[in-house]
Amino acid sequence: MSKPLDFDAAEQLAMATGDVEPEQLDHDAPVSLPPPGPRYEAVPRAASPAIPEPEGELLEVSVGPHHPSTHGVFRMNVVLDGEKIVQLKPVFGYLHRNHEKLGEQTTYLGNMPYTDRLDYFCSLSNNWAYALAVEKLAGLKVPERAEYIRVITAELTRLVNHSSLVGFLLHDMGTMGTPLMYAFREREKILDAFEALTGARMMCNYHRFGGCRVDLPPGWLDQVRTIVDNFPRFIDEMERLLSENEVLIARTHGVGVLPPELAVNAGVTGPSLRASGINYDLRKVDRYGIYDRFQFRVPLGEKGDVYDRYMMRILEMRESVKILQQALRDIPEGPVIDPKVRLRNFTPPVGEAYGRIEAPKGELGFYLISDGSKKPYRYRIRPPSFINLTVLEDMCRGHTLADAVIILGAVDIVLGEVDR
Amino acid sequence: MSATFAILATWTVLAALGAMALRKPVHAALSLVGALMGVAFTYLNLGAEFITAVQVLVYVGAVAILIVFVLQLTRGEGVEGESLAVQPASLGLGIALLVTGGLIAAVVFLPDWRAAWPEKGDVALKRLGEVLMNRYVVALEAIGLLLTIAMIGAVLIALKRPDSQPPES
Amino acid sequence: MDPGLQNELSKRGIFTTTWQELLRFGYNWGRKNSLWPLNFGLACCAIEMIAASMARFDIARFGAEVFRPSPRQADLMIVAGTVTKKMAPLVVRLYNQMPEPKYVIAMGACAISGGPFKQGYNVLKGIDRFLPVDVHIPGCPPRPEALLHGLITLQKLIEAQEIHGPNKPRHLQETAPNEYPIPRYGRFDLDPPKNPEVWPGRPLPRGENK
Amino acid sequence: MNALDQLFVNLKQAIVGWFPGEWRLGVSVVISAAAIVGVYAGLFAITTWIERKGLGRIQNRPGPNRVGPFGLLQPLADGLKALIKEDIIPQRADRLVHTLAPILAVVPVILALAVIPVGRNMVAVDLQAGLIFFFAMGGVKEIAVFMAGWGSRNAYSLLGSMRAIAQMISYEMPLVLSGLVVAMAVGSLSLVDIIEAQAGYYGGVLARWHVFTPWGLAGFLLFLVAATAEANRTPFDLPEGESEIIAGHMLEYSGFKYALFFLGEYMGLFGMSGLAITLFLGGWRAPFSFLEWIPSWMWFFGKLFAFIAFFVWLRGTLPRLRADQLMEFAWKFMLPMVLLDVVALALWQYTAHWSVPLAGLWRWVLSGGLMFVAYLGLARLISPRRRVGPRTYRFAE
Repeated sequence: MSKPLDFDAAEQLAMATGDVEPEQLDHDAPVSLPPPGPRYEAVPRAASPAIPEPEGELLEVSVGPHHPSTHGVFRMNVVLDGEKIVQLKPVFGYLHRNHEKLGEQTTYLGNMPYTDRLDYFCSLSNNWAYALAVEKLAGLKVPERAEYIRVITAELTRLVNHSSLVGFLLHDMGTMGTPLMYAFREREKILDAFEALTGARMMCNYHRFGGCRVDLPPGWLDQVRTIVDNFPRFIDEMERLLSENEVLIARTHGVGVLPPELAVNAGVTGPSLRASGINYDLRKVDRYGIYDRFQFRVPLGEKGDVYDRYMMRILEMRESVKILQQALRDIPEGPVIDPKVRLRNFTPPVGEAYGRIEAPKGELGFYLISDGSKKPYRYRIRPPSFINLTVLEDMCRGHTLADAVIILGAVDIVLGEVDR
Repeated sequence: MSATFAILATWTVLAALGAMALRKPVHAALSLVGALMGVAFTYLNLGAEFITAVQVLVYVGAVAILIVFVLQLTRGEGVEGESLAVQPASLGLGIALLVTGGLIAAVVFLPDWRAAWPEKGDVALKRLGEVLMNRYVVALEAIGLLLTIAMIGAVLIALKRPDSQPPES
Repeated sequence: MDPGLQNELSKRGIFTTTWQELLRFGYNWGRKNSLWPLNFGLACCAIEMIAASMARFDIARFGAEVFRPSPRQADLMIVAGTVTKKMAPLVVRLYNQMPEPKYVIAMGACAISGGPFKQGYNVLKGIDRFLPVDVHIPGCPPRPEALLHGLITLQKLIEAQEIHGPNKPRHLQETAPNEYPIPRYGRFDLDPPKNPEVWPGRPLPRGENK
Repeated sequence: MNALDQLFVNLKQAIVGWFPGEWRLGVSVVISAAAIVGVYAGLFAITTWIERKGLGRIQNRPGPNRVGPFGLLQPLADGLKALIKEDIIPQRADRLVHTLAPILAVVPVILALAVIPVGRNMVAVDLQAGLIFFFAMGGVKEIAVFMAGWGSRNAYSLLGSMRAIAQMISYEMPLVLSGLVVAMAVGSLSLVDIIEAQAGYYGGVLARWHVFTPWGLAGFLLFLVAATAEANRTPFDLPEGESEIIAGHMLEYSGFKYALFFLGEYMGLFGMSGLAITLFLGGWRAPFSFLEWIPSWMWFFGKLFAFIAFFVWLRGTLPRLRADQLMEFAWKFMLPMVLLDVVALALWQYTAHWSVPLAGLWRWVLSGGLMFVAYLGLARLISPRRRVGPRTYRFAE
């Protein structure tokens, strides 16, 4: 897909943008089917089931956009029967920042800082996904050392995201912020490393097409090694505090069950999908970057409830630590960026590309169409938060409002990515 | 009759009137709470601490809350804004006069109603317990049984029948 | 007391004060040391706001860790993040729901001016078009230290406020409004696009003045 | 020693003595009332400071430290601010009910605090039915919560107040019953008598507190759980569950009215702690005979601070339960346990005059064993972990 095809740019563009007449397409051409694997019956989703006859009076509550546990500006219009949810309608767009439209007005390099602000917990993962898409588009090679740096930064980002998520989830359950404080203690350590590397705590803007912006500062690897070596102790601490906690178990077991069929049909990805027991991790499926060089396992849940989603995060953090240790051991010397890449006036050839990575929240993809100019003709993001959120009503129906809050918390959304 | 009693009596009567006359059901219920509290403090004024505490615990803590709950669960339709007074006013007045007259008659024609005025602080709690547990134990148990049956009945009425459940979608 | 005499006395080590001065001190001291923020985050900056309340930066030292989720109990609105045109009326409404005295901190480039998303059709170009902002904190996002600095700046502002005379703060002036009109969703933009009382509309360098 | 112990009693008598005879009763009442309001309001200020500092300790941070030494003046600043704040009554709210609610949330709690003895001869009112009076005042608080929720005309307020009332009614049952277990053992409802019944020492050293008996220990633990729920503390703080229903019935209150609710809440906490101390921990009595030289009121307030620290610790560590789990716990675990505690007490009293060898041990086995077995059985029934079993996770290579 990334290679320019052999018909001319205008026709290709027309096809890609859907401006082509339907009869021009060849319907008889053989279609390449995806390789056989586990198949799931398509389950028709009842769009809005009729509200059952209530026992008492229905109460309509608007949760958000300003509410302590909607993780930003997100609204759920909830219809309650007593405390039970009979209907839940999400309302988006309170943080719609015209990301994709701005992306089409800006140069390829100029878009990189915008991707930081997409999922503002994981700016480095977003950078990588975007860089991957552009590299596919332009056919660029990434030096060995840069690949290692990318893996290290992405896995550190995963640690930041997952530990903060566990903290926020427990905060939604009402722990007065103690686990959140512990998570942010670790986050600060990792952010210090990011700051030393990129100059910014949150909005790193570090990856470039064909490599990374600058080489590692002296002593950085040792700093990261210390963080990574101490991280399992933090996970143990969290687990001792939480995993066996009676109240946590009572609150999360059997709450917000996501059946695997529904998860697949709705396009859910990331830890939420794996909590439902489906083995799908882009690091294993695509083996993008250099992930095929590392030994790590993909944890899978059995019930698909909130507790499994919580445990997925904990277990994935342990696997990330393993990847980090291997990467920190093997990282070679060398250049960090392809010297032939001209970032300033970057002009990819005509074509289209879809680059995707396993972001902490799921499959994060960038779809780019180039018309040969300095700006992308079409710039589209596949946001994992948004797509994982589509099953919210199915998970919440029948539970109480208090459950909806933690189900939403365990989906792990960031509104910058949902609304874009 | 002391000044305290006068204040308490006025308070109780006014609150009771409010319970009847106020338009909003919740206001009426809260006014009833006020009347019950007034009665409770009258007991306290008479030195009957235990009866005071039980009056508050049972009537304010339980009965009033129950009324409030019922009002909340059946909120709306047709109750809001209507007076709770008995509709043919003459009937209500008649009942009220009958009850008041009966009470006055009972008090006045009691052989030694002056002697029945309780002395302050004379209500020994132990004595109350002994009387309840010896002389009136059968009556007490009977009331307990009755209340239990009533509660079971209420639970049975409130219990959702399996066939009336809405079909799972 | 005559300010000249007061000054003269203080030079000799005699400090004088008046009841009014004491009242002013107490009034401002209570307000400044108990700034409870509204638990309210809009976008990226909210994460740094949370980070400021976490262990390393600990906004609690200034008595400001009581993040109240209800606007009725909050004193300080930290507008942390991009205000979109869909969200702006709600931000103004939340401000209106807060009881006086109330303060606004605009945290981050987006809340000040729209920041990197300024060209977007759905992004409000600064919350000070609708609300009287006390402290602006630049940055994208500002570091938690910057937020703490902003908080201290606000405390200093409060400390210096008079409670009598013409320089009274807004909430003590009888004519000043404590509620601002909530914009509606218009056909192309918010209606009105700005509140002339807080945004007088100075001409901007490039002639853009919307 | 005795002078220090009776310092406040003598002080009050001296002040009362200055007044002419017919005034004395009135002055005495005023002094007692002022002392209760003053002391507990001061304690409220210190408690908010302890809470904020304690949470800070748990969470690796300093907590308030800018105003006064160690941030001690922080409650003063908060109080000043609350006084200054504008008082908002929502347009659609019921003005009268909305305004009365915070007052009604505080007054009964203060009345309830009046019956708790804080030292030797230091009790404002020694009611014959003090225990029942305390619980009755707790019942009035429910009305205040309802008035706050209903008067604010807000869906969240109403939800919060309904939750709060349901929770308080459910936990009042075990609370009252575990209190009555003590009343049964002592044979009096007066709190002064209950403390009197805990006089003396086992072997001349260990105090004869109720908590050192099997039924008393069980009763104390049950009372503690029910009191936590009644005082709306974590893990039972659903009525104001911030992440779900924002601030519950207090949602629409600003400024001083909100501060009053807060005051009521904390005073309720003191009341519950004070009652637990009185019923099970010997009130103002020393735990060991050799510590008797410490004044009695110091013992009471020392124990009270220990309770406050315990509640802060709970708040810093536990998540909150869900409403239906809360109810389930109240009705399926607490209530049967409390009823069994009555039986355990009966066994203990019935065997009081046994003359078998090792009678003390056998009494413990009989009475304590009953509670322990019941605990094991009921806990198995109610525990979520036992119900679902352990989880195993697969790993894909």
